[in-house]
Amino acid sequence: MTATVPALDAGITTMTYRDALREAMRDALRADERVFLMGEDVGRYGGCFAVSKGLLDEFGPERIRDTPLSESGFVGAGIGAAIGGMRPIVEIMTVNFSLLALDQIMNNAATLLHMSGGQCNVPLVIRMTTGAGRQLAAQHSHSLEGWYAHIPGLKILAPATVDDARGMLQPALDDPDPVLIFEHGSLYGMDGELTDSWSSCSISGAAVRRAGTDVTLVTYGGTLPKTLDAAGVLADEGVSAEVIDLRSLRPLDDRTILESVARTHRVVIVDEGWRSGSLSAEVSARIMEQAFWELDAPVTRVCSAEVPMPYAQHLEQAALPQVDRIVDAARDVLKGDG
Amino acid sequence: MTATVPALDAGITTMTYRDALREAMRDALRADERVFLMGEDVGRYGGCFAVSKGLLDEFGPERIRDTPLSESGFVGAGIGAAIGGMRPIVEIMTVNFSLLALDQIMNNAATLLHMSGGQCNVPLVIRMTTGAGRQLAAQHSHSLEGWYAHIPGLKILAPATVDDARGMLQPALDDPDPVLIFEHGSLYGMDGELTDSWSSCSISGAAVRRAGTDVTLVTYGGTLPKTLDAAGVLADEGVSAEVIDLRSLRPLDDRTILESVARTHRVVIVDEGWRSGSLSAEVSARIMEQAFWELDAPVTRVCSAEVPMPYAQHLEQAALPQVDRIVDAARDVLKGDG
Amino acid sequence: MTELDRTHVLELLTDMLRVRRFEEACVELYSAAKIRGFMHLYIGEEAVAAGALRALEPEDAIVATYREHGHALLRGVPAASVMAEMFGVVEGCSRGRGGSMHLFDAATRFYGGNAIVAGGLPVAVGLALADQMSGREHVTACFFGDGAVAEGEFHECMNLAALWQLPVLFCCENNLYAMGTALDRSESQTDLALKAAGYEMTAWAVDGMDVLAVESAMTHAVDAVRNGGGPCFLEFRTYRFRAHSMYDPELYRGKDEVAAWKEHDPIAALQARATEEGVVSQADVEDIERTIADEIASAIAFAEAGHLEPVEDLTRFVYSEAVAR
Amino acid sequence: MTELDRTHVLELLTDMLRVRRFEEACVELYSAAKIRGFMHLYIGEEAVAAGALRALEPEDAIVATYREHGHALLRGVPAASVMAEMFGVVEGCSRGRGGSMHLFDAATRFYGGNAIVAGGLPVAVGLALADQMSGREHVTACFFGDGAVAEGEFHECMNLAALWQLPVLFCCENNLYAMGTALDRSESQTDLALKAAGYEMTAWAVDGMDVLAVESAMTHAVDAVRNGGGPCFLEFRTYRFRAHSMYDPELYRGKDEVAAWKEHDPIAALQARATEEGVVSQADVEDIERTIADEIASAIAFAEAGHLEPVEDLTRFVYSEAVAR
Ligand SMILES: Cc1ncc(C[n+]2csc(CCOP(=O)(O)OP(=O)(O)O)c2C)c(N)n1
Ligand SMILES: Cc1ncc(C[n+]2csc(CCOP(=O)(O)OP(=O)(O)O)c2C)c(N)n1
Ligand SMILES: [Mg+2]
Ligand SMILES: [Mg+2]
Repeated sequence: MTATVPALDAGITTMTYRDALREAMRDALRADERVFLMGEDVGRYGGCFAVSKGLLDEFGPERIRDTPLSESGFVGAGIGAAIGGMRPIVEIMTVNFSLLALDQIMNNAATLLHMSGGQCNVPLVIRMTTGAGRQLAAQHSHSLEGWYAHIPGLKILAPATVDDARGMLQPALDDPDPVLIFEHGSLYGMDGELTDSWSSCSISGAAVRRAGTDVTLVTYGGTLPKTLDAAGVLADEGVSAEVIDLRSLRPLDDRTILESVARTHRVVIVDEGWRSGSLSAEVSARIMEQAFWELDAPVTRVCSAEVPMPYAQHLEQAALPQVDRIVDAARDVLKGDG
Repeated sequence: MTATVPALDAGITTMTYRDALREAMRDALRADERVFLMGEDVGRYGGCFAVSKGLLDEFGPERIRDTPLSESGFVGAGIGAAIGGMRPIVEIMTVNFSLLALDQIMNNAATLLHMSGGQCNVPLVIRMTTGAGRQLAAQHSHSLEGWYAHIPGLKILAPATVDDARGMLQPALDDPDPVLIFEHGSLYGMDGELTDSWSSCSISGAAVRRAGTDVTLVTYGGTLPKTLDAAGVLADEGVSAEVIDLRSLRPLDDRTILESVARTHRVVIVDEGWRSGSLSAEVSARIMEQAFWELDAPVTRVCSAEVPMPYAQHLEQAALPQVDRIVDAARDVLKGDG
Repeated sequence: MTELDRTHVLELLTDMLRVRRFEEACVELYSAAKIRGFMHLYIGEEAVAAGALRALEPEDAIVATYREHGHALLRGVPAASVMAEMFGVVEGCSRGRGGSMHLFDAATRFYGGNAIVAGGLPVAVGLALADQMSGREHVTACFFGDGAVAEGEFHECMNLAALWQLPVLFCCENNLYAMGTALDRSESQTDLALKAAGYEMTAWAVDGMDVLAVESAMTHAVDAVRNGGGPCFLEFRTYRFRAHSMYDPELYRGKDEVAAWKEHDPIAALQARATEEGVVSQADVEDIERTIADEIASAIAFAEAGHLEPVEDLTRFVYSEAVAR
Repeated sequence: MTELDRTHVLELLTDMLRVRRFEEACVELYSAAKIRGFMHLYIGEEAVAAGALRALEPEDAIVATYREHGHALLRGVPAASVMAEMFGVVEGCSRGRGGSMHLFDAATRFYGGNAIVAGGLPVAVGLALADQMSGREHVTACFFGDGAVAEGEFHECMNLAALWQLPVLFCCENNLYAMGTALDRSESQTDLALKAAGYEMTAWAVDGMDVLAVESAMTHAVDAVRNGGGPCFLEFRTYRFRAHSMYDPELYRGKDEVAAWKEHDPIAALQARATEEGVVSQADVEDIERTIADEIASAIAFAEAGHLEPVEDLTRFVYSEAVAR
């Protein structure tokens, strides 16, 4: 179920990740009147990160609905509205504030279908910004998508390209169950090519963003650009690194990972989450379980330091995964035959 | 830093896990007037699981403080009271409701010390019941201690014996930083020996609960009894299984695990959490990173099925780790030389 | 006091007695370990569900708590499938996956069965939002206890409902205790209707032990909400005769207090008044009891004959089956 | 209106001008990328912190939000260490780990600097609980905005404080907007003092643009709280002259509205009245401005000369250093 990598001959337009997200919402709002966007400052303010800018004028305050600061209340309202037949897109300003709505997400959105014996599915989409890197300090820099990927009943997406930012929303809305979309704050301004393939976007598979034969670099979201840069640096050293973008954090696409391991026999996982208990641990454990005998070296991880994110730029950058650390890790697994 | 296993000649008394927890609180309340217990129904009701039963009579409603149903409010109040010089023990009735207080735990308790540049430590102890097995269904059966073990700034304990139930509270209260104690609901009624060693209880290390040479079974909390039973079954088959009780989920005691792996070269991790993204993944990833070349077979995991816990007894039991599944997993890793 | 109508009284008595006898049977079945987990009895509070649900239309929605046996039965969920649910068999209204705390029936828009205190309120607000945005004149009735009022979610939902003028009816079952915590140890403002009015919504308190008072208050409120008057809040003052759950030693209240409230048993009260006014006879009640006894007996038989869901189906309904996993 | 006292006026003017000029300097430093991250300006709201903090004693505690430069400065945190903090150097009041949103100073019991809306309220309630249980007659002043009132934590904390009669003073800085969301699109009840009174605590609204009104209201409230009267709630009606943060295009309000409010600039207002009454001269103000300019200049110089914490120390302060890791 590997998602196809854009065909090179596909028609090309360039836009930012932010604009791609907005266009996706515009299409969905035009196509289905059950769809509406609800969240803090999505309307008159134009969206905390300007993602929904302009939508209020086109769709009005009913469908581009500003909410009070009541994360648990309006996320739960999105759940109820979904059960009531709507197709809500709930925006939580950032993952940091999603903790206030976690009870609703875990105990209602993810649970109602099973608890009701299959009667109450929740066709809800929740979008939120995640990640660090902009000196927003300890309360505004979390990467908790790995936590959400632990919850049965949810599907977790992490668009890392303009195509995925443009394409993932519609299949997420078409899904009968709750889908959470994590947008890394450092990607909004990223310019990228929009290929024709976005419209056939799959939300169930990982993507090989760069083919390689010597080592597999597994990542997702905000660390994809850094990982691709690292692959470039390695290429200059004659090392052929394959880069896998998980895209879907739940379910995880084991097959794409295992096929790559069968090619390279060496793996580095890059994850902006705090190392202990991050998604990278699950990926490592699955490779252990399903490809142990394929490995020529232990799987290693490049994650964030286990510290509340400091404000000072040099400390924050030191805490986050960086190109050089990814390159070093790859070099180590390459000489890691012990 | 392995915690010492009780000496066999130590003076023995028998009590339940529940009584051990209560006696620990009673001692702490008597020894230090800054200590108080706060939570839902800890006083007049006698504690949802009768852990605090009788304490109200001895210490009064100020120090055995019933709170309204306001998890975020009273957990945050515990944080403030700790900064203000008290030594609060906050009881969250169950981990399921702790989601409502997670913002306070993550963004304040775990973060204030670092965010303030070392000025505001939070000497707070939070106790809560965790786990499934009593047919309480999807909203009352979570095992989320692995999530809390992801948070820098917290220490996470999982007492699984009467000694630890009796001994872990005081060192937790003496710790200048927030400590969370997870009590598995199925252990409260467990009778056990209280040895003299409880009073010298360490909260930083794992314990080898049963020595063995063929395979290492790593677990903690509610699955320790099942894992010890599995080791017994294996012994009857001539398999010598070593059982490690993590005791502290953050920080993890890598050394005790690695020393055991060096002896057995085979590992099964038993964790009641949902498999994907559970603590078992982190333990597996660490063994991958630090003991890959020691392994004679891939590390495997026995976890809970990835489903909101069903009410029906046969389905719930099928979802949870069981002795036979642990035994089977051990047998598999033993023939796992591929 | 207006005169009583015979058929009306017989219906109300039947509704309340069905719930009472059903739960009395549940107690025995719990002791016999046929029913497990947490079970919360509504005994003493029957007038609230009986009076309130009569005022709702089939297209209206209901969100309740873990103390919802009565609401489910009176909404029309068959006693057999409720009992089967508590037995954990696949014939149950939630296929045995929910149990006593999670009774669901989408067909009657009965949305549970929610066991996180105040956790159902946001869902109710959302159901009402969907109705409002779709121009449907439905009402969503949300039941919760006095303890829920202290939760942040209560505050957020009251404000959202009032701010957006949503067609939701908040039904607070104030039985004076949240487990062992008395209302005055939980709320600085114990007049809950007054507290609700502070959100700029119509709110008033009703004698929850008087089924007729409940029904008429609810009828007015439902009309107001349905006609676009925005949300409403009703505080039903009632009392739980039994323990909070099957594990509660009841250290927090005196036998005398309980006994005093039992003097106001909603069923006995209505029956007494109706007999006095001569609209209902002892024989009528005996007929009702007999019918109910039969209904419950067959419900138990149905549950006993139920089937356990195959273990292979454990992970069904984690995701919808429409899409391939 | 009572006559103005010269020294008093000079102090108030100095306090407000210190905050105003300090933040004006911050704007330039932000453009120069010396200050990064989120920065929220208090410009226009200075009368609130200036009037309020004067009423507090050194042993009282303060909990503030991410819009707290003024509160920190007026609490006595040196401008130099606040500026150093925003430069991210180790000489900063939070060692450069907190930045603009997380100014801390345990010495003056200034507990931040909290960037989760309403997240500081539970901490304030706990600080007050500790004082109450220890029999200390301290007051905890908790500052937060109008937007925080919609959060569940606000509700839980108001109730806890009133229920337990805690010595906490809730200071709501109502500047009419939560980012781009106007109060009437956030609250069904826009009279926040009235809303607070619903929790059974003394509450009233004050003209937050009049530093003298703020000071006297705060003085009364602090006395009441300190003398065991339980919690108090003050709504300071004020206005933010600048954008919410440095990234806000201000699409949600008109220039005219902002201009109208600037007519009530708290600094200009006090200066005008004081000059009129002849208690303060233009020369006085020039003196003040000169002193402040010097203070800020040396604060910037101090920050510029600051040192980056060694990267090896990245993981310090995750846990206390007393215990071995
Ligand atoms: C958020 C949360 N906290 C605690 C509990 C445990 N609990 C279950 S019922 C209950 C009491 C609720 O009282 P009330 O709302 O008055 O309803 P009642 O049981 O009286 O009908 C508590 C504390 C819970 N289920 N959810
Ligand atoms: C829980 C939470 N939700 C959202 C945000 C993002 N945010 C930061 S400030 C703010 C507006 C707060 O407005 P108000 O409380 O009135 O304070 P003001 O900024 O006006 O001083 C928002 C929505 C946050 N920091 N915390
Ligand atoms: Mg109650
Ligand atoms: Mg504001």
